[in-house]
Amino acid sequence: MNRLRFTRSRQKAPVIVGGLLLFGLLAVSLGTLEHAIQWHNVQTLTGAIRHEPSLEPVVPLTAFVSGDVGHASTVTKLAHRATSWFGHDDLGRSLFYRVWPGLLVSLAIGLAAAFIAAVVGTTWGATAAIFGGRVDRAMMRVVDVLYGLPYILMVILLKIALTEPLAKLFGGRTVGADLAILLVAIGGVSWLTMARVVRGQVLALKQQPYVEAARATGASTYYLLRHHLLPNLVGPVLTYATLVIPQAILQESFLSFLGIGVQAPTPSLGRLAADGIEAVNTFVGFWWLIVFPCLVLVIALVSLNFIGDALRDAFDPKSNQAALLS
Amino acid sequence: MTRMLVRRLLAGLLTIACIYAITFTMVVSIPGNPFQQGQHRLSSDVESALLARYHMDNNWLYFWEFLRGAVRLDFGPTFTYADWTCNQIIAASLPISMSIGLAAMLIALMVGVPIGVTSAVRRHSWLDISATTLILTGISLPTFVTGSALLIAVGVKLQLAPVGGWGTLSHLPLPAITLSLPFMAYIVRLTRAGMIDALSADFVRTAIAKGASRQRVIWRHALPVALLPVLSFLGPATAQAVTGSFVVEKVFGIPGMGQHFVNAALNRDPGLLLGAVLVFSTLLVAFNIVVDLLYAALDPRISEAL
Amino acid sequence: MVRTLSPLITLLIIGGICWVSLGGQESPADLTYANPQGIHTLDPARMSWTSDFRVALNLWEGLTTWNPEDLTPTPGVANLPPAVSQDGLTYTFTLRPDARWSNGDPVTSADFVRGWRRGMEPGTGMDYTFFLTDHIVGAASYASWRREAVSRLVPMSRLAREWEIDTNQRRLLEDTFGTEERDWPRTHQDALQRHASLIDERFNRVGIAAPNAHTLVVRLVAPCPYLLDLLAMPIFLPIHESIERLRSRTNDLPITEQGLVTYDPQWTKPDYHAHGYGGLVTNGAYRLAGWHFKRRLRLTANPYFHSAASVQCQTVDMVVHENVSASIMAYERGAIDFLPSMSVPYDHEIAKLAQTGARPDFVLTNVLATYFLNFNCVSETVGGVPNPFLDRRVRKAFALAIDKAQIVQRVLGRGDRTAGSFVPPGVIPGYEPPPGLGHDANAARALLAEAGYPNGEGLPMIDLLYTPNDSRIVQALAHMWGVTLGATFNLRGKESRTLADDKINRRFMIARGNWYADYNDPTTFLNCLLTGNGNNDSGYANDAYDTILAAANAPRDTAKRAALLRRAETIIVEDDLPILPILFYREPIALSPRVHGLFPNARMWFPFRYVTVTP
Amino acid sequence: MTETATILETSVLEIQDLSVSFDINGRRVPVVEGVSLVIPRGKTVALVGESGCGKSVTALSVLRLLPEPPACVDSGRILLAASTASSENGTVDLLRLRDAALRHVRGARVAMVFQEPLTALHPVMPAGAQIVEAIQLHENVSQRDAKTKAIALLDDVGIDKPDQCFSAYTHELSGGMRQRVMIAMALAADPEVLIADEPTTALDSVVQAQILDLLAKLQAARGLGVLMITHDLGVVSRVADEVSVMYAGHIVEHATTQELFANPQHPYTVGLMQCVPRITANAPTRLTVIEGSVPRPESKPAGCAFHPRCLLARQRASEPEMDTIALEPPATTSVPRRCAQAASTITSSGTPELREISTGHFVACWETADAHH
Repeated sequence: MNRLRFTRSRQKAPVIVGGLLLFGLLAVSLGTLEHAIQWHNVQTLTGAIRHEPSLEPVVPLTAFVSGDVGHASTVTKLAHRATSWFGHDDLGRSLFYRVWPGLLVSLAIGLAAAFIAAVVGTTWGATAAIFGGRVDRAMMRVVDVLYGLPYILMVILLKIALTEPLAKLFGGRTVGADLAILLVAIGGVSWLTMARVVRGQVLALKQQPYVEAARATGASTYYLLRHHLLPNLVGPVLTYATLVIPQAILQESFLSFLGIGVQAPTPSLGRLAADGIEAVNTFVGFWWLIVFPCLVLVIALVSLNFIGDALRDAFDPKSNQAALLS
Repeated sequence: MTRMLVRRLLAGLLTIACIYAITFTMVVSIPGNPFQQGQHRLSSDVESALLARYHMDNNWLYFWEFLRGAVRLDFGPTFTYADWTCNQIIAASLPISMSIGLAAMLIALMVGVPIGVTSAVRRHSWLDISATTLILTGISLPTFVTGSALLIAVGVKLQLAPVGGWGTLSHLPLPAITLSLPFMAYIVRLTRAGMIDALSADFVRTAIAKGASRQRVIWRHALPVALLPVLSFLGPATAQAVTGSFVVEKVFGIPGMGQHFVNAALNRDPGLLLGAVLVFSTLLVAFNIVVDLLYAALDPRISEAL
Repeated sequence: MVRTLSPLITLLIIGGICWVSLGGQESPADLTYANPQGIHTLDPARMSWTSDFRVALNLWEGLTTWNPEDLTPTPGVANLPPAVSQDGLTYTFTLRPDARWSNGDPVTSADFVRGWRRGMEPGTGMDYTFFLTDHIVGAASYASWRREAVSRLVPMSRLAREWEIDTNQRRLLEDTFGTEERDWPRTHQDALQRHASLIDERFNRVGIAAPNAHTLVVRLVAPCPYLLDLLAMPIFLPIHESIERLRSRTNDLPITEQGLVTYDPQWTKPDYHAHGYGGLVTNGAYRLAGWHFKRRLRLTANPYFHSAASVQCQTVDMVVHENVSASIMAYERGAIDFLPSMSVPYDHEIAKLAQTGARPDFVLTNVLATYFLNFNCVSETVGGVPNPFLDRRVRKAFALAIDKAQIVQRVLGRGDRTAGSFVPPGVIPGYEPPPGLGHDANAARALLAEAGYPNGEGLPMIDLLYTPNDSRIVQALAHMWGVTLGATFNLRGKESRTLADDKINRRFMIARGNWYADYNDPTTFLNCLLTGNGNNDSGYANDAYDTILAAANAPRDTAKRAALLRRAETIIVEDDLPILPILFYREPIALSPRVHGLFPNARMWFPFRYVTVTP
Repeated sequence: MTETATILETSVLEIQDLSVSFDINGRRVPVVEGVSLVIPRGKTVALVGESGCGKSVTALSVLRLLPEPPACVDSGRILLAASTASSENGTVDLLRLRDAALRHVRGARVAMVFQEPLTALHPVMPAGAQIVEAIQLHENVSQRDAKTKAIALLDDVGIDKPDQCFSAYTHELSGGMRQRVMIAMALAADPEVLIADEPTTALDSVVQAQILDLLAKLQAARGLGVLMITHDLGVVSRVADEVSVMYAGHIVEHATTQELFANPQHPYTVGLMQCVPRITANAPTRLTVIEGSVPRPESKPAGCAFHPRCLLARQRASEPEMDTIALEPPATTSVPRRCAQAASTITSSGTPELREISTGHFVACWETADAHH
């Protein structure tokens, strides 16, 4: 009896831990967002280069609060203290107030990529599977071909090719265009796996007796889609979409490493990690520049993966089978 | 079997052709041109003469000329490294990437499979959870972070390996380990899932009923079946690994193939770019066929169906 | 099955690794230095990167060369001083008789003519062709005649292939061959023939002559006080005659279908043997012993070099480390003796170590180079938005608004010098640039208000173009401008290639730029801002400025010349501000204490022939 | 069938009071309760029941092949008689053996033949290799000798071209061949007991007959004790010496085959027998079927697990004088006819015990047990 509960709690533990961690990170990000923006706006570059983390703020409160410092609220004072917790970067900016918005930007990129992947991948995969035959073969050949394109090259080429048209679309000059390119580039290559998964799923569903029965009774394709296929696709699509998020976040970090990721001064975890790794050297340990962004990155990604894996386990009855050897 | 091989080869050629066409279209449609190299500028007259010399003044002609060369394994000149031909560059960098990539895949398999098996056998045990968490942490860190960490820890602090560059076997382990991590994580996942499936299969019960030991059941009976999905992952993954990773190469300063995918695009060097892409897609198709063959060899059920 | 296959796979892997490792481990060189990029080219006519120059100038020797300590011109293949005519326009160089190629052939004046002629050839000569065409009589017209010719021959080749030619091309053909299409050469071959027969004849009009094997006569268009300095540049290097074996021909014509004179680009390889080519032959202190793509390049002492006896350092390796951080670590471990570049994001820490004396092997060198911003001075609108920088008051306001000391000390902190002027002060003898504008926030605000943008109201969002390397400076600048002037920015970080593209098409309001001096004279900087100059990214056009610079060429009195140049530069940095100089680079280099005789200098020019390495 | 019958003189395997439960959604659900079986040397005992009644679980428990968790053997003993061949082992309780010792029993002394040979045989290992493995696991013989023996075994089980079959893969064989390979594999190490878990379910009737004949032949030739798990009374009548009928985790009736077919006592047995179509019937009549299905272990009805489906119980319930019948117990027993009573009473009355109603004939039923005494 005991043993059983133990097993089950361990099965659930990653999901709970992952969910809680992610929730916590999000809460901190959103909670500090206001201060982060404020800090970004008033940030004066007066701080010397790269402060180590400390519990005491290295910049005067006046830099943080315009007006009478004496009347600053406790929250403001706490927010001001927090500026030094993660240290400062090469422009004297508080890493604390860059990591948290960075997480939000990264998550937004991940979510958007997952959304693109889910929409495009599901449509593509389901269409191929439903029509079958030649359409299926042609559509899947397209996926094969796209798989055959070196990923990083595609992102770079897409980014170079799309910069001008998209910049025009966004009225010439906004950060929006850059982000949009990034999303199109990352999302544009993330949907392939999704398309394959969905196609496989639909093909399997098509052969289910109840679907065949419904078809035999003359149900329309739309009906089948609405009542049989889509509800059954939610699980796998959700699962893979969850797993696309961490991938997209990592991909953005590689692009940042190449210098073509999110544009400065917008922070993203990948950008911060890439900036941090550039500062790694054998003379002075700027450890905080790499440790804090990576820590948040790892926690966020591990949580997302935990959740994704758990979802997959949950939607895949096979993986719950008992093993003979244990 | 032969029919299958022929069919695969034809499909592969078609895929390569499509990849070539797509890449070509993208390459000629991005702004910038290969003859703007230094700070100073080329006169437009000379530029058009040069474009004409390399058949780049007409996209159609260039498309066919390059393809004609490529079929004869001649990828033509490169403009970023004027003293070299694309062939020389690929010949110089591909073996380096290949050895790192193969070593990485070997490491990924040799470490990933046992971890995957162990965590499947001891599912939901602390061993499983900690292995999963460790692997997840490993892949949650971007490669440039893990690579730099290894470089500093092993190369600088412990002085056990040379710091970057290429030349001797001692240059191999660090980049190979770094490159293997993401693949390893995937292999662990696939092996774990495959083992969980296999361990609950009837034939495993049969093996136990025969009196096979636990180790024998796991490694001889369940694993060969569980590894089949890993095998199909290995095809594209190996192709990817052996054509190099820009990030790993940059971190360790390795003159491999991966950089060309990035640099050739940034330098608008169409010959090198198309050459690199063709090499990649050919390897991809080749490895996929090899995997298909291996699959057929390992799983008689498939060879029947082919 | 698995068991039978796995050894096979393993064998394959091991085989692959061996295959690579066979790529030859050579014995360590006397001196090893690291370069973040590989060599772009070893063709002296094409090169434009300092790292390529460094190798080329160790492999070849020009008429002159530089003293590594003070960069003054010293005798190379030619004896100094040359015979100069009264008007300062004709130079007669006598070559030293003991100058030898690395295969033992004597170096002749014809080798120089060959080298210089290559430098003028369209498609062969690249970035530095203007050194030849700007100074040598007839060179400019020869080069432009050749350029136009290829632009005419290209449409001919298109006609031969029955492709459409556009109006522009038609006009070109009409200009050359007459308006009647039937007067045009019948075939492409015809056209090439007509052109090829003219080439040698036209080249004879260029002011380069080799009356005998040891004499070279150069005629200049205008007096050039810095000619001897210039002649050490790679574009003026001699080329050995064996290169002719690798010249591509169309039938019997010495030119290609496009009218180009091209050589097999492989000629710079030491081990290239097509068409009986013996591999690269050079005349410098070193010869090229091996070149592994992006891995290493080995130089060994040239036994035929005239001063071979004095060369101590017999082998030099240049290893490629794309990752500068990794090369610094390798230096720390002793695998590398010399790092000419240490540009890393933590270079201020290195600078600090150098300044405090904690690391005497880290040397800070003032480089003859300026980092600046280009203001777009020509486009009415940028991306559909009116360009405020057409108004020089706005440019000046932006210049006054920033505190360069902050940037240099706080943001970069690697000990660069703030730049008031375009030309770095104190490096070029006899020239002191104007001080330029300082930091005056109030004046800046007043000027901006005067220009119609009080407190930045009405300023559009400013399009700022930079490369990822500049992101720190650019973010700090944007911040300062935001605070002082109320300007808002759209920071567009671009990889350098698209950045160049955007600059050419003037898709920017402010764009980063930098300039490394080519020779020791202010004109190397100031010429960039001449109307229509290829490096004039801001599109600045000012007749007064052009006139002053032209006038500055005439006087032989250096003081008078300096005054004129200073007047011109004052226009740039105090009145018109087409560019905003930010800082003069100071670069740290790392030089192992084992190495002697390598002198950090403003041109990053390192001749290895003077180096001794204590083991 | 009492606890003292552990002499194992005539029997080779005894299952005593075996209880197995499963963890289902955190609840421990008994699947097999107090099952006892004796397999006499050289005899075939059939265990009959519908799907899900626990007979496979019983069979798998013998060699401890149940996945633990979720399965858990709560109590009982599985005694294996001292080996006739080697006298060094005395009687062993398989449930208390360590893994290593158990391995020497599995395959070597007790072998199993499974239901679905397609999935039970290894998919990517040739048939011969699987048999060779089974031989080499227990006998120290060379690869070549093992191969010779394997081919001989394949020949024994009636495969036409044993050489070809040796190198064939599972999917290349027909259903009957697969089952023959399976049997050959089970016999590879000369076991004393063969547990055949529905060996013929997946086969068509001709092949089924062949396999059953083969099993019977082999059993006779080798003196095997066979535990035959099946749901098919036809199979039982064909091969079994004794039969145990199982329902919802309990043995509800046990008798010799003859006795059982001649005189089925438990209403469930009766029901099972009526389900078998008889070709002799002149006119096609409706088969009598047992309504409903085996209760899921987690929702087993209280009392006699069979009562909701029991015709007898239903008949009684429909009789108006039900109460009186219930209140007139036969002389020899004081047990009331609870299954005919109201549900509330049933739940409190517990499960009926196996009772010997005639020599070697045991029944667990409130009704029939009484009726016979």
